[in-house]
Amino acid sequence: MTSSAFDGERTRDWAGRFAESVYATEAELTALDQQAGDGDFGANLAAGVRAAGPLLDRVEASAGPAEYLGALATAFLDEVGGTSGPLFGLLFQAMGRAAGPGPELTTQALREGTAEGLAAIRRVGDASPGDKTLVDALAPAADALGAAGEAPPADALAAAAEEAWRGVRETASQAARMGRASYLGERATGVPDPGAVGIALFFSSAVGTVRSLAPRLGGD
Amino acid sequence: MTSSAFDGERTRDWAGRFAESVYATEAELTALDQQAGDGDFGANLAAGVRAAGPLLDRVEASAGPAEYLGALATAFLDEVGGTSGPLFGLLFQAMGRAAGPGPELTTQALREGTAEGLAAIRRVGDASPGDKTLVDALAPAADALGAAGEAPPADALAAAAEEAWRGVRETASQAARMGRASYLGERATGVPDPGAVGIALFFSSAVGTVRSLAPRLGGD
Amino acid sequence: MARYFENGAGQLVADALSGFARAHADLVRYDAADGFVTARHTAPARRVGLLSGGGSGHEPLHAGYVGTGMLDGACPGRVFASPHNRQIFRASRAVARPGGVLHIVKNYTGDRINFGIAAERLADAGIACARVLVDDDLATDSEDIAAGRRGTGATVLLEKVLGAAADTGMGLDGLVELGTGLAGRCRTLAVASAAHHAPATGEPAFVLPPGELEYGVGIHGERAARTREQATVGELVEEMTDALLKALRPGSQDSVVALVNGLGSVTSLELYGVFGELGRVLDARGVRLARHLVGDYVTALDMRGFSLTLMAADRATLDFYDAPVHTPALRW
Amino acid sequence: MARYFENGAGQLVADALSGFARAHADLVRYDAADGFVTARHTAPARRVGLLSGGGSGHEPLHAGYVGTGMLDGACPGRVFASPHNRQIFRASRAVARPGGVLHIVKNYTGDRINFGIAAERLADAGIACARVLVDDDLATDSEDIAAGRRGTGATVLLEKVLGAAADTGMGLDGLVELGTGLAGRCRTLAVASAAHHAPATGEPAFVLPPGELEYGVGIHGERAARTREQATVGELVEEMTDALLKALRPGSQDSVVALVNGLGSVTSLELYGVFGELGRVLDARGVRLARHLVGDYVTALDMRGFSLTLMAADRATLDFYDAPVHTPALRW
Ligand SMILES: Nc1ncnc2c1ncn2[C@@H]1O[C@H](COP(=O)(O)OP(=O)(O)O)[C@@H](O)[C@H]1O
Ligand SMILES: Nc1ncnc2c1ncn2[C@@H]1O[C@H](COP(=O)(O)OP(=O)(O)O)[C@@H](O)[C@H]1O
Ligand SMILES: [Mg+2]
Ligand SMILES: [Mg+2]
Ligand SMILES: [Mg+2]
Ligand SMILES: [Mg+2]
Repeated sequence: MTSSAFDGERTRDWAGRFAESVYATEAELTALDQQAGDGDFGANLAAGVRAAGPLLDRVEASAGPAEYLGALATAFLDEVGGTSGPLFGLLFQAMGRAAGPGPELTTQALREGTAEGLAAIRRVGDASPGDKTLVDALAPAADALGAAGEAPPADALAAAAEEAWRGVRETASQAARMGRASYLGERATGVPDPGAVGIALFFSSAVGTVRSLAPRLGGD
Repeated sequence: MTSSAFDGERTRDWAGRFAESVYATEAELTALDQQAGDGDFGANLAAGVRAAGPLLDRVEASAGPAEYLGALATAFLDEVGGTSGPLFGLLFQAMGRAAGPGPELTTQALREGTAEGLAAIRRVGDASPGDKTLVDALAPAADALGAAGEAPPADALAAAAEEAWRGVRETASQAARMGRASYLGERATGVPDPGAVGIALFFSSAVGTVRSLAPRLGGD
Repeated sequence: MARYFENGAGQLVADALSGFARAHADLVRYDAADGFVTARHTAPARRVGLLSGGGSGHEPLHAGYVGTGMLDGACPGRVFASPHNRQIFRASRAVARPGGVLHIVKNYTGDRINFGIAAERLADAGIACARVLVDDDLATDSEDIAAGRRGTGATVLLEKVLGAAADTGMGLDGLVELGTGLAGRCRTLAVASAAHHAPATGEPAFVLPPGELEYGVGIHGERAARTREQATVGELVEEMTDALLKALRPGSQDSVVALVNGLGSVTSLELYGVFGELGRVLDARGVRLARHLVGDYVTALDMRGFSLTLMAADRATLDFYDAPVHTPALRW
Repeated sequence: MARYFENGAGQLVADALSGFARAHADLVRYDAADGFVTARHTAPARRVGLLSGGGSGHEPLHAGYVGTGMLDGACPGRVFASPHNRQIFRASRAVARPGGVLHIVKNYTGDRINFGIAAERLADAGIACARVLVDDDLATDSEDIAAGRRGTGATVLLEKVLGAAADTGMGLDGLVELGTGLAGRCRTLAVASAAHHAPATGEPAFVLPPGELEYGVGIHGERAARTREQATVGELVEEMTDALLKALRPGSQDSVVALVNGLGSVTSLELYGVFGELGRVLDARGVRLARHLVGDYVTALDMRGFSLTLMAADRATLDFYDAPVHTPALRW
């Protein structure tokens, strides 16, 4: 049972664990994108958290969650090219906006921010659930937050992470209909979508560091 | 001892034997040019005698040597590209011109025609003796004809052929200074020059058909 | 790596752009900090700035088409990677005119997303912005591809026509309508007999068995959905042209503009051979070939192949096409 | 063969020329029977016809430079083979003007011989004919090569300058003097990281170990006299440029015209990178870069490499260089 207050410091730790999780699994992410895309997803995501590092360090100690989420957003929106970088940036931006100026992140703010982030990503990227993209991890995460009611934020995030991983595992059986993999027809089937994994890593990092993907991609 | 009259019919037979000699040794010529050039000499020379065939057939039975040599010249000048084709054409043209309108080819006419052909080839191609080109077979042949005095034409041609082959064998030890082989430096040394072989084949064919190069390239 | 002449991994694009900027300093300006190229001279009547961009490795696309009568600016990304939304945002601000800025975007997820995010930022900044999407690749015309057809060779033709239209003072809405309509009347097919070599390794992106062609190949080294046996260029071009005509169905008032485009290392001899065959097929089908380009216009690094683009064009389109143009890669 | 898009062995050049003729029918005429290309429009003041030619596989050389302000005609041979003397003779007759015909000949034995024989036939026919020999290849500048330096990239620059000079009504002697002088002030060096592929087999003409460059390579697939290790493009261009400058020693009144030329399948990204480095080296050496061209101008089928040509140019040469030109491959 985690303490119910999710303040600036805890948000900073969340961002720090996200970076650790990305670095730890970068090679596995690369391997996934080599099978289903062009192999640069691990590098792209790592570039994002690397760019976020100094921005997070510069946030004042007294700051609230919005400023840490904003630092992530700026890094991913402004420093990472490719497809996934700016999409992650849109999610962080929406979550930061929903967090507002207050000292704590509420379950309500998480719910709103994730929903708005999902909407922005779908507006810009035009993917529907089932198209085998990061939407297939983010949509279930948003649903879990929607169903979390008045649960403490950390519990709500743990539930969102669970659902995101379930979504990731489902992408393995989907045929890609968006992005590069779609031009190859059947060839990408069987491989989970790397972008979706990235989303699950983010929510998981709210409660702990992920050091290996294998156990989470494995069973059902 | 051959009959001393070298008339139109004998000139036609000479051209016919030259064609036979070229066809018989085409593969050997190709192999030589593969080592010292770009491998197309056999094909180029064969294209010349092939083009000459119908032109020679069309010469009237009563015609003199000049018309047969002229047919060879036209075929090589007008139908064969590359380096060697037109050079052979220049030789045949000069020999035809020197033969004049008379019914017989004299040693004097052979001497003049070969000398003029050599001069035209050197004017156009700018090669000196020792540069490892067909000049190294043609110049000794011209010298032999120059020294033939009043010998019958067939004997003079036999001597020219002997000297041409000697020249051919000397090219093997020369380093190429003209043509493509020169850009490669030492790599072409040891191989006799294919164009020089072609010249020797021509003079040899005045007295017989050459069915294989090997015995003539061998010793000294 | 051994194969590529460069100063080190990742330097290829940056060094090329600075060389390009010096080579064409009379025509373009290069903002190295923000990574975009703008035209030095544009028609005073132009009310809307035209911006394009996309991954590098497709040269002369796009920077080669910046100049009088065509693009106001271009954002080159890394090799085969979408430009960054910030790059696009800043370039858009630089080329925007009173009537706003038009994005000419090839239909790839990365490009759509980054141009899309830039557009949201431009809206925030009060700059009018609209998009023409280029999606001419017939090989990706399938129910199963929700991403839609890829954008490829038609980009050059659209940029040329839209440039001339913008020079008449046409507004954003007019340009979007013109460009979108025209994009629907363009189709492209590409084949390759050998892959490009990856700059990082110098190795081919994929290996084809001898005698096979990748049929319907893209311009990012992604393989086609199918291969086919090598055929004579006559047979191949006939098959491709008929497929394009079937998809386009040019109207009786239309003629076609053809782009015979080398993908990188196909020889000029082959491209003119392709053009000759194309001309013969169009003649036989009674389709009038009004204009044509033959050369390397939209490449995929050093891929060995070619693409055929046909655009069904009416008189007005041809007039725009014929208007003078002066850019590093296109001039008349 | 699988690699080349063609209709059959030996069809490549003929098919390309007929496609080329159709593609550029506004600028050139193609005599298919005799195998040469002539310009449709030439300056009325021109008193001497300019003819060039050589093996095919070097496109756009030479037919791409036929047109207003440049060549009156070109004779393409088979791939990498000299044109036939009859072809040259007939083309010369077709383009000769009252002042005669000038042959611009690259220094290769086959070309010299066939242009030479054609010249003897022209003299017979009473047509004045003279020759400018192009021999700019520094790699073959050696006592041991009696054949002399090969002719390569400088051909384009000479054809441009001589075309402009001919348009002023300059006579045969003046053109020979101008061209021969200029040829002496041009030098070229070429490097390759991969050979061209032979059309007949689709196989590379030679195989280089990874990480090695053929240094001083020719344009017919003949290997260079030496190889060297791959270096950064900066190091490589510096070494090449210094060698060229040492051979040229441009005078204090001179500036240089540079041609950065792709040999076939090098990318445009790399060529502009090379140009950037060249500019830096010339700046550092205090040599003024007056004009430049960057692109594929003299190729060797799909060889992966580039050549650098420098021409030391005075004011008068630059004026000729700047004069308008309109050909399939060069236009300003
Ligand atoms: N249209 C889209 N909407 C949302 N996500 C997408 C879309 N297209 C691709 N993605 C995500 O992007 C991921 C790939 O990201 P990345 O490797 O950075 O992009 P790129 O395709 O440019 O190399 C995919 O795994 C997928 O999750
Ligand atoms: N400058 C020259 N003068 C005379 N003969 C020459 C010259 N250059 C080359 N040759 C001859 O031409 C021969 C090659 O002929 P060929 O294979 O037809 O020419 P290419 O080099 O065009 O393939 C050489 O073996 C040599 O005898
Ligand atoms: Mg990727
Ligand atoms: Mg040869
Ligand atoms: Mg040859
Ligand atoms: Mg990518």
